[in-house]
Parts: sequence; C-alpha cells; structure tokens
Amino acid sequence: MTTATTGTGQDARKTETARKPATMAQALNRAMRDAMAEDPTVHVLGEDVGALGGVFRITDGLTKEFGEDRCTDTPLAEAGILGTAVGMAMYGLRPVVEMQFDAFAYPAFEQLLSHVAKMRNRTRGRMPLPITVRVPYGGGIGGVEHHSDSSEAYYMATPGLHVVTPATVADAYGLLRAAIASDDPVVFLEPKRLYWSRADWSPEAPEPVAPIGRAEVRRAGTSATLVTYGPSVPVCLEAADAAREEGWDLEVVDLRSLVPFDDETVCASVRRTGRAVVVHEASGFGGPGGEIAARITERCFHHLEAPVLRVAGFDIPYPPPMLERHHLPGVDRVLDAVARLQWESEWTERPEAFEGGTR
Amino acid sequence: MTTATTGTGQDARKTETARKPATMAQALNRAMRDAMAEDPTVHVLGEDVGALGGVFRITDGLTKEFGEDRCTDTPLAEAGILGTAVGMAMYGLRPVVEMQFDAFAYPAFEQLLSHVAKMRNRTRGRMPLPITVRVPYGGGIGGVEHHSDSSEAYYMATPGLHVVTPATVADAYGLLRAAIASDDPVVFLEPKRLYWSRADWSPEAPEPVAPIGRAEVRRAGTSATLVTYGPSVPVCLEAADAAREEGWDLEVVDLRSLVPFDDETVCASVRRTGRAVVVHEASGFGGPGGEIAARITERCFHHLEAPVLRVAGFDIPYPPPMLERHHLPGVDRVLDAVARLQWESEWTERPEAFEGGTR
Amino acid sequence: MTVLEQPGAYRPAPPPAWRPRTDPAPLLPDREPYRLLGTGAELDPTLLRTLHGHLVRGRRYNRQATALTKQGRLAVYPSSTGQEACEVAAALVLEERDWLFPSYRDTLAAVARGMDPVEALGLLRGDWHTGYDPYEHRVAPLSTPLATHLPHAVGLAHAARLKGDDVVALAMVGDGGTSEGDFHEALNFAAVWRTPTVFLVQNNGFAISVPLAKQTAAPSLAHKAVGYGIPGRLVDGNDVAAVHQVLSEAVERARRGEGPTLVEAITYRLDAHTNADDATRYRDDAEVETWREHDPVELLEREMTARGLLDEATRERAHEEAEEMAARLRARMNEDPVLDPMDLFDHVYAEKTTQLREQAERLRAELAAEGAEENGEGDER
Amino acid sequence: MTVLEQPGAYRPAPPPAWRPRTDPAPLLPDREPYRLLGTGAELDPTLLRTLHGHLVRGRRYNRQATALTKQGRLAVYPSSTGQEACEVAAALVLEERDWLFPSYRDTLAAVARGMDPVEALGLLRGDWHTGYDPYEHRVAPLSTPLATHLPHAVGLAHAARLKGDDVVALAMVGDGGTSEGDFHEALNFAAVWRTPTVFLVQNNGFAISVPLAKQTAAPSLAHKAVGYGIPGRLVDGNDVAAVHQVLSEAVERARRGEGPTLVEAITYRLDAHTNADDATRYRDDAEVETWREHDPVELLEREMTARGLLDEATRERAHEEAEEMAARLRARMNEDPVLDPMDLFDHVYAEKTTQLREQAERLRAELAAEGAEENGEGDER
Ligand SMILES: Cc1ncc(C[n+]2csc(CCOP(=O)(O)OP(=O)(O)O)c2C)c(N)n1
Ligand SMILES: Cc1ncc(C[n+]2csc(CCOP(=O)(O)OP(=O)(O)O)c2C)c(N)n1
Ligand SMILES: [Mg+2]
Ligand SMILES: [Mg+2]
Repeated sequence: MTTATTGTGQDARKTETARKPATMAQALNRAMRDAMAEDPTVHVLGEDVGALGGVFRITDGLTKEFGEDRCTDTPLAEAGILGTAVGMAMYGLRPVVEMQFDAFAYPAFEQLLSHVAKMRNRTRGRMPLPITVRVPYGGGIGGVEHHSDSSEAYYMATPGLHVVTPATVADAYGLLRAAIASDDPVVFLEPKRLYWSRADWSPEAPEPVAPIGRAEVRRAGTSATLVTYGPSVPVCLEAADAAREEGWDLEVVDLRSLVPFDDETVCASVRRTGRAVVVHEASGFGGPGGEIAARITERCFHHLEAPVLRVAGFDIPYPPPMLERHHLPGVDRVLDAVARLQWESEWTERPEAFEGGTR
Repeated sequence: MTTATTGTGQDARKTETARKPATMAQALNRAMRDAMAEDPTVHVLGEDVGALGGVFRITDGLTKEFGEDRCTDTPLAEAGILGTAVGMAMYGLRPVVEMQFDAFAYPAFEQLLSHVAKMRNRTRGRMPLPITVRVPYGGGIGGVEHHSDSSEAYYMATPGLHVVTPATVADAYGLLRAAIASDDPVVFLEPKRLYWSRADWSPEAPEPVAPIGRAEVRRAGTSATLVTYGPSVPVCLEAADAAREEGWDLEVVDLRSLVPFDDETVCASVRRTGRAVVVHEASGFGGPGGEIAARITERCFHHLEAPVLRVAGFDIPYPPPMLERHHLPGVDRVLDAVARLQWESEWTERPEAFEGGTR
Repeated sequence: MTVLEQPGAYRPAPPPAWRPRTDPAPLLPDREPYRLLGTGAELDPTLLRTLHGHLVRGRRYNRQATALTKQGRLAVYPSSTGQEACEVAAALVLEERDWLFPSYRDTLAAVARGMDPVEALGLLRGDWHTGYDPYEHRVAPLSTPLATHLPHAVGLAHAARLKGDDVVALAMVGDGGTSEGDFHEALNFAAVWRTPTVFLVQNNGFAISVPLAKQTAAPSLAHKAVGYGIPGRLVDGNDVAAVHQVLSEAVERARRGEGPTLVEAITYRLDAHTNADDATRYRDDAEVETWREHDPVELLEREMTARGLLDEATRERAHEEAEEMAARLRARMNEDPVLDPMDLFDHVYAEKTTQLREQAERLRAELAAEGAEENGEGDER
Repeated sequence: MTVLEQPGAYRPAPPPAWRPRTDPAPLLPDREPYRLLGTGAELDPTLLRTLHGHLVRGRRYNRQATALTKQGRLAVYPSSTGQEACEVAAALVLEERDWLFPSYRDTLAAVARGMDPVEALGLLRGDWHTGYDPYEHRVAPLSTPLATHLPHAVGLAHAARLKGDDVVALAMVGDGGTSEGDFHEALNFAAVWRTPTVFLVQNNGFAISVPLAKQTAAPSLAHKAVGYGIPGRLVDGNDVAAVHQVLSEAVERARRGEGPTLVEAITYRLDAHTNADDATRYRDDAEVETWREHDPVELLEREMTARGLLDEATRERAHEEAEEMAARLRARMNEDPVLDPMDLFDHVYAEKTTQLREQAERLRAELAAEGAEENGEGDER
C-alpha cells in the first residue's frame, strides 16, 4: 500500500505538465503544496506528516520544501493537535490538520465540537477558525479495527462545520484547495480506498471544480437517482452501468459536500426521475442516509413513485478485514434496492395543486 | 435550581410509601439506590456524585448509604472516568457513570466509540460491558454555553450502544433500572428540564414500565402522529391538546429508546393516522429526526398522506439563555408543522397491491 | 534552526550512552510556596499601590456580580472571592500584545486587564456566549469546558513565535482542570515546541465539591512540570506580590524564548462554587474561616500599613472607587440588553447556508406574527 | 477506610501550613537506566534460562510473523524485534490471576503469557478483532487506539481491589502513547485510588517516524511519575534480567497495596514500524546498527556464556525449539480460517435488535443466492 507511492508526490510535480494519470493521493498532496506556496499562513500539522510524509504519503515532500515550521510532526495527541491548531488559527494562521485515521480523530472530538465548530458563533463572528481537518475515512482497504470507520454522521450533526468529501481526482485537488481557503472550519473526509484511484489530471493546470456546497451529477439518467458521495461514487457508477442491462437508466449524484447540503441539485434530479436510493458505507441507522432521504421526501414527496431507499453499511461495528466485503454496499445491493423502487406502481404525477406543499 | 432539592432524595425514601407527587430527579435517584441495594456489583462514579450528590442531586445520599467505594467522586477527567468504568466492567462490576453535562461527555467519546460500544463485538461476545452512562441533556434551563447540547445523534450513529431517554417519572425509574440491569452499554439521556417535573408515583411500589426498546403511545389520536422523545414529549402533549381547537386529534408516540428503535409501534401509529411529524430539540440537520422520518417513510410510504415533517432545533450551536426560547421547538411550531401536513390532499388509500412494497 | 530543533532535545541511544535530556533538579518546584508579604523582602511601593487598588475593586466586583445573580441579572456567577490576588496578578503581568486565556471563573482577570465588566459578564448574563471581542484586549473566550483552552494558548504562542512576534500567552486553569487530558497534551506540546506560554493553576482546594486529595496524589501540582521538562513554581496564591513576581519571571522567561513554565498558586475559594452551589455539603465553615485569616486583600493591606504605604485616606479612596465601579456596573446591568434573535443564524458560517436562510426566514415570520399579535411588544424578554 | 481515604492524602491549607503530600525525592527515577547484565550482580540461573528460552522463541516469533505478512497470511504485523526483553519480562512477572493490557505491538507478550500464537494474531490476520477470549489468559484485547487501554487497566485493578482480590494489572504503552490524554488520566486515577497497576512504557525511540525529541522534552519519561505522586523507574529495556527485576518489584509493590509504578524501559525497534512502513525515510542504518550491538538476545547469551550457564547444546536446543514453534505457527497460519459472515450480527448486543435480525436475514439471502450461483462455493474467501 505505501510502497506504491514512495516519492511520487515530489517527482510528480516536476515531471507532469499535461493531463496524465494521477492518483487522488497526488492531487491532495499537490493541493496542500500549492496552498502552502501561495499562502504563507497555511501550516500543516499532524502525526508523521514530516519526514515520513504521512502514513498515506499525502503530505510527502512538504517538510522538505517548506521546512519543519510549515509542515510539522506533532506529539502523538489528537486533541492537542487540533487544540493547538485552534490557537494557531486565533493568531491568523490557516492550519491544515491531519488525523491519521478516522477513529483516531475521536480523541479530538471535544475540541472539534466545543471549540472548532462553535468559535465563530461564540464570538459573534469575530474569531473565525479557518481550520481544515483532513480525515482519511471508510473501509475497503483491509484495515484492522479502528482503521475503517465512516464517521461522517458525527460531523454532519455538528452545526458550524463544513463536511466535504471528494470522489474524483479533480475534486480532491479542487475541494481541498477550497477547504483550505475557506474561512470556516472544514472536516475534509478523504476516502482511503480511493487514494490510489487514477484519472487524467494535470497538476500544472488543475481543472476548476464546483465550489463547496454544490453536488454534481456524475452520470445523467432518467429512471432513478442514486445519491451518494466519497467512496461509494465509483460503486454507484458501476451499478448504473450494470443497470442498463435491466433496462434502468440511473442518474448518479455525487454530493461532494454533506454540509452545506445541495438540496437544489439533489431535488432537481429526484423530481425528474421520481425515484431515489441513497448509498453510503456508514451504518444505516443514524447515518447520513436518514437525513438525505428525509430531506428528499420533504421536498419531493409528490414526485416520488416509491419511498427513498437506503443502501448502507449494516448497523454493526466495522467488520474485520476478512469479512468487510459483506458489510460494504456493493453493486448488487444497489441494484437490489433499485429493483425495490416499486416499478409496478401505477402512480402518476399528481395535479399541480399539491406541489406547493412540498416546502 | 439546586436548592429546590436539597436533601429530598434521602427524605423522600423514608416518608413516601403511597403514590404522591415525585420528581423525575427523585425517581432517578431511587432507581440507582434500589439497584445498588439489590446488586452489590453496581457502582456509581463521576464528578461530584459523592458528598454533593451531583450538581443536579441525582446521586444524593448514595455515598452516605453505600460508602465511597460504591458511589465515588472521581478526578475531573471524563475519558478517565469512562475508561476506568470499562476496566471495572471487565472485572465483573456494573458501573453507572455520570457525565456532568452533555457537552462534558465529549472528552469521553473515544472511550465510548472505540471501546464501550465495540467491546462485546471485538471479543465475539466474551467481554460484554454492562455500563450505564448517564448524560443530562438538552436545553430550556437557561444554561450557559456547553450546558444545553442535545447530543443524541452522536450516540444513535454508534452501533453497539443502547440509547434511552425517559419522559415520565415512572419511566425515569423503570428505564434506569433496566439500563443498569442491561448487559449492554446504555447511554441514558436525562432531559434536564424534566428533572423537576412531577407525577404521582410511589418509590415503594414503582409501577412496571415497558422494557427498553418499546415506544409508548402517550395519547391516542386519529389525525396525525407526533413522534417524539425526552424533553419534547410534554411539548407534544400540550400541542395535541391545543390542536383539538383546530379540529385535529393528534396521537403522541414517546420513543423512550432511540436504540433499539421500535419500528412496530411507530409504524402502526402512522399507518393508522397517515401523517406524522417528528419533534425534537436537537438540530434538524443530521439529527435523529432524519433517521426517524426516513424509517417511517420506507415502511409506511403508501399510508402517508403527506411527507413526514420534522420540527427540530435550528442548525446552529445551542443559543445563549436569553435566546433559547426561539430555538426550542414549542407548541406553535409543532402546530404549524401539523398544519402543513397537506390536509387538502385528495389522496386516498392505494389499492392493496402496493402494500407489499413497503418492506 | 526550526522551532522543533531544540537544544538538548534527545534521541534514544543504547543505555551505555543514555543521559537525561536535562538535569531534572532545576525543574523541581520551590520546596514551599513562594511568599513575599510578611518576609521583609524589598517591594516596589508603586506596584503595591496598583495591586491594592485592583484587589479592592476585584473583591467588590465579585460581591457585586454575586448580588446580580440574586436580582436575576446574571444567569450564574462563579465567584473568585478569595482568589483575587491570582486574578489580578495574571492580568497585570502581561503586556498589551500578550494574550490571556481565562477559564470560566476568571472574568475578574479579564476586567483587570481592562475589559468592560459588562462585556466580561456577557456569557453569564446569557445574552451571548462570549460577550466581548477577543481581539480587543487579547483575551480568549472564557473557557467552560475545563482545560480545553490550554492547547489554544500553546497554539497561539507557537503561531506568534513563528511570525517573529514576542507575544506571551498566559492560561489559567483550576486544580480540577489539571486532571483533564487536555492539560497534559497542552503542557507537552508547549514543552516540546518551547512555546512562550505560562500556565497558571489556581489550586483553590476544590473542584466544585471534590477536594484536592481526590484529585491528585502529587507532592504538589507544580511537580507535574518535571514530567514535561519544564520548570514548576509554587507560590502562595493569596500573596499578590509573590504571585505577581513569580508570574512576571515566568512571562519574561517565555519572552526570552526559554519556553513555558507551570505555576501553581495555592489559594482558596471563599464563596460557593457558584451562586447555585451549596458549599456546606462538602466543607466545614471552620476550614473557610482559616482561610479568611489568610485573605489576599487583608494580607496586602496589613503589609502596606506596616510599611506605611496605606494611610486611612488612601484606603478609603480605594474602597470608594470600588463602590463607584460597583454602582456603575449595577446600573448598567439593570438595563435590559437589546437582543436580535436573527443573530442566531448570522455567525454559524461566514455565509449563511441555504438551509440557514430558510430557517431564518421561518423565524422572522414567526416573530412578525408574534409581534403583530402582541401589538409591537417585540422580542426582548 | 475506603480506598479513597489514602494515608497522606492532602487537603489544602493556608500556606503557612502547606506541606507536600509526600517527599518527591523517592519518586524520582533512577539516575540512569537500571542494569543487571554485565554488572556482576547475583542472578538466578533458572530464571536466566527461562528468560533465554523465551527470548529466543520471541525473536523467532517476530521473524515468522513478519514472514507471514509477505505470504499474505497476516494483514499487517507490528514487529517487536529488538524489544523482546520487555515483551517477555512483562508476561513473566505476572501471576496467573493477574491481568496483562497489551498495546497493538505486544502480541509477543501475550504469547509469552501462554496464549496460542494463532489466537494472538487473530486481529492482524483479520478474521476477527480480538482473536482470543480475554478471560482465558487474562489478557485484555490488544489496544490499537493508543493509551486508551491504560484507564481500563486502572479500572480493572480498582475493581479487583474492591472485591478483595490481590490481582495486579500490568499495562504496556509506547513512548508515543505517553503523549495522549488517556495516559495522563489513567496514571492520575491510579495514583489517587492507589490501584495495583504497573505501567510499562517501552521507549523504543520512535512513534512510527516521530523521534522521541519531538515527543517529549522530559528528562526521561519515567520522570512523569513525579507529577502523579508515584514512583518512576528507569530500566535498560534490552537487559531482560533488569526489566524482569524492576517489573517484579513494581508488581510486588502493587500487590502489597502500595499503589502504581511507572516503568520506562529504554529499548529500540529494530524492524520498521510495521511491514508496510519504510523506516529509511526517518532513520539511518547507522543508528540501527548501534542498537544491534545492544541486542537483548545477544546481551543475555553473552552474559550466560560468561557465567557458564549456556553451553552450545543448550543454545542449540533453544533455537531448535524456536524453529519448531515457528514451523507449527507457519503451518497453522497457512490454513484458511473458517469464517461465518453471519457472526457479524451476533455480537453487537446481547440480543439482536429487530433491525439487526432484518439485516442478518438480508445477508443470509444474499449469501444463499451467491452460493446457488457459485454452485456451493460458499462464503469463505
Ligand atoms: C470538561 C468539563 N467537565 C466538567 C465540567 C463541569 N465543571 C464546571 S466547574 C467544575 C470544577 C472545576 O474545578 P477546578 O478546575 O478546580 O476550578 P475551580 O472551579 O475550582 O475554579 C466542573 C467539574 C466542565 N466545565 N468541563
Ligand atoms: C489514538 C491513536 N492515534 C494514532 C494512532 C496511529 N498510530 C499507530 S501506532 C502509532 C505510533 C505509536 O508509537 P509508540 O506509542 O511509541 O509505540 P510503538 O509503535 O513505538 O510501539 C501511531 C501514531 C493510533 N493507533 N491511535
Ligand atoms: Mg479548584
Ligand atoms: Mg515507540
């Protein structure tokens, strides 16, 4: 896993000028590098982010290029890291914090919930905290326990945080740049298992992407909408391809940011298709899908031919490596949910009169 | 606030034999006392739970009756408290931990998420942790910041925990006894603003209540269902009373336990009424209401005359005391949501054929 | 040299070559609390007079704020009566460019630093969370979650140092707060990065009802410094001259780039934890009385009188000024704050999300309806 | 006397009456790492032979486990090569009724305590989280979130003491782990409650890539003990006799009811952090070589040879036994574990919730469909 990238971050910068295959890891690395080069207040800190370049090599080369004061190995204490970042932000810096794995962000929850999310509010806007908290998240990489949690529900339930997660190489760069530039704290969730996913992308001329807060239709379709994000986007695209055989033309919406939530794009899609499935790895119960399904239903009720269904991880602690494939929502489960969208329904569009009621 | 109860816990026990007005605080106190008397493995620990009896006096008299080893003032460190409780449970004790306020449970989140919730699972059932974590939660008591959070969404999103919250005096006793007796870890959420609510109740012969995992219909009705829990139950009952004037006969379901969730009772009610509003104090976005609304819709879609609506706290950090009344869902907001349940709808029950699809 | 390449920082070496990073001996705290008053030490009369004025006003401020809770003008007040020497000294040792990180009990320190007392009390009145602009006096928001502000002080001091500013951050925490993980992590970061941070522990003997003996088994809280490789100092927290002296030394040390110091000030909370607390449940009046005999205001007045620095007229003037301050505070706190509920949505993010805009509109409509109903009574409570 | 009424526990008193709870001097750690090998100290030959057998097997176990990662039989292996003296001594100083709280690197300690190595490696193979029944050998689950198991060790020891059992809990943590808040909270609880807990810090110089100098500025990690009011001990972690001796003393102290001890063992991780790590990124081969000359196995063998306790035959026998152990382990690890995916739902709660029953049924149906398709290939991978 790690050897595959040794040194690529640095080398990539020098040699790649045109659109060539790049990994999401490279794009993230480049985003931090460019942000640091442009803005001297950007500081990276975390465990092993220096000489090692992070356990996923996402900060590779940053200490070499910018020095230890700009990309700093911290003592091993997540609350301390985030708490220190709060103080740095108070003094005008723009810290980018790396949490080594999803579950290792938990010790920092008090700092995140009681200070990072609330400081702007507590001070009537006088003390904003432009902090980016990068969290590698999710499973599918054969990690042992505490290395594969999907913790986005916690962040979503915390007003004051932006919650962003890329699914493409271009978004990895564009959204991370936007997160670092944001004057609000951003929890930036990096889908571990997409770190080594590739796409044609130019580090010298990274393509512009939509801002934080906008969802993207990754695949247009007419039969039903798959609403998803992060590691489940490729799964949904694959499912959409497979669905053609069954005669379904599925639309795939990549949320990109869970907070702010793009009701407009999602609802426009669902109103068009009349059916929706929300797909994510996090456990279903109390997970992001509940919120998403509820919002869609509130807003599109009379356009729905069937209830919005959810395909999610089971309501269990993340399984051990040898069993994780049974837990993760895969193509078959997505198609199965699509099949349950009551295609036999005799439902037809209701008269205009009701539309007003969907607030 | 605190003076009102000085000494009542102890005195109450001696004098009250019949059903007389008792507060929820007294019932909770009595539940711990009875559990400790019956089972020598029950230990209470937390900040100020000893001589002071807790800042809300819920542990009043326990140290006096059972000694410092059974009801123990800990050092001021929530992760340490819960982590120590884990070790005690490993050795066969049944710890009841008090977190002083909702937001002060956050430092213990890593212990809760990575150990308490998962230990049974990690050890294939060999090392269950019968820990009760009592958390006074919610607002409406004029508390300054960090004293009024509704943190239930975090707990709900964590498989392995039971999440229980009483709304009545009888449930306060019965559910806390059940929580302490449970072999699973239970996050026991105590609605602060109901601590001093009263009902006729006998500490000598506490009435049996339904087990953890069952919801209760607190008020039967036919027009629509209010699904709620904890501090919002009285609000919903009041709203139901007020709704009669508007010609609505509302059913009120008190969830009592968010995990396990009682789909059966909730869905039976909604299928009967055809309309539902979920009411809670926690912020709407990413809050419990999303899950609840989504579950209802998945299961009762063709019985719904209107989308399930939510009345919740705004998506903001909990407000300062002088503004909290604007944030808290009150009777008017509940009635307003009921009014938006599309009463003008011409919807009629769909043919039986579709019913099968509601999984 | 980066901030992380500290002199003396050690790498492991096989045991024949092992040596401690530093000699621990100089890190060990004073053998007993450092004192100046009553020791015959040389003291600056001007400083004593300044401290006296602050102490007298501080005591009166505590009394007034407690009174305001009874009148329903404050939601709650955690009094620092008995601890005024620490509160005042902490504020006065700092330069304007320095930063103060108070805990929830330390509004007096903020006021002594020059903050408008009404703003300092905003949190406790309940009209907003932080009642002041932290950048105006460089006072971080009062921290309710205990010890969580200590890493902030470390981070801020670190940032200032990286920027080349000779700014010191002084953070205040209670004896109870030292048990929190954040205390440990903050001190460790500060020590490793040598940040210009001073940690002042006010050991007032209790964390609400929990006495020190249930909080720690350490020889003293100052001894914790050794485990981080920084110096610990122990001071009589009711001897304002001593606290001022020890903190000044720590601040100067920090400013010279020699890193953080942990100061434990031994003091006592004479009032209950807050107005809502019943202290008789966990401590004897006799104990409180012992401490009244070691009152910081009286200690100083006795000393100044003995040294001929405090005649009756000066004393009276100080107390009169304090009364005036209290009267002004009372009068201003008796005015209802004008609040706009729409503020609730304004400071969640730099820009309101669509959802917040919708919610704000809903509230605005509700308020308008209410207003119409109540014939213009509006939304102040 | 309750466990909280400790002798010497202090309440605050006005400074004239102040005294430290205990004299800090005896808490201070050894001035340099305690050593026995090569010092001519009297040593028990039987103990040395036992330790030798364990060290040799331990080294071989580490090598075998690393090899298993290359063969895809382990998902990951954090080797304790170079640290075997600590791993083995930690296991051997405990009685059967005692408890061991290992961190993620300490499977060897569990094995040395008598655990089936295949069970000890369950987590790292990936068939389940904790591969063993913690109650069988009284070994808590390997703790991946660093330092989070330390309060567990404190709570367990506390519970045992309350029940009147003279059980000791020994918890293992790395130098990096000492920076976590949980380390602080655990040591403080243990000190205040005087629980029979021994904390063993294996200071191997690195937390993944982060060297000790970026982790702490303390004179030594053992010096942290002073701040909790407990004794700190410093020991050469590659001198198995010394580690055994120091830990034994700490265990006995705990068993006598005299409370916890913090032991820092200075050692070195000769392998990379895990098989997935590239240690050349953060340390020189030269440094590693220095430490190879201080190898725990060699140190002991040299000493035993000098004392005439290790002839060639004995040495060979030990190494042969180690080879046999390795061969057995390899053979057993080459078998595919038989897994039942339905287990996923069985251990979330004491009883499956309705929702979990539904989800289990759904998975069962999927597996049945899969099985039908694949003609009975089932669900082992
Ligand atoms: C993290 C956290 N836990 C619990 C509390 C509740 N609480 C408020 S004050 C207090 C006691 C604080 O004691 P200490 O640190 O000694 O400060 P003092 O009140 O004596 O000034 C407690 C437990 C809190 N504010 N924050
Ligand atoms: C709370 C937490 N944060 C981060 C990690 C990721 N991590 C695993 S091992 C490690 C380094 C541990 O260093 P140390 O405590 O010295 O133990 P060693 O690996 O040297 O045995 C880190 C940072 C973790 N497991 N837990
Ligand atoms: Mg105190
Ligand atoms: Mg280490």
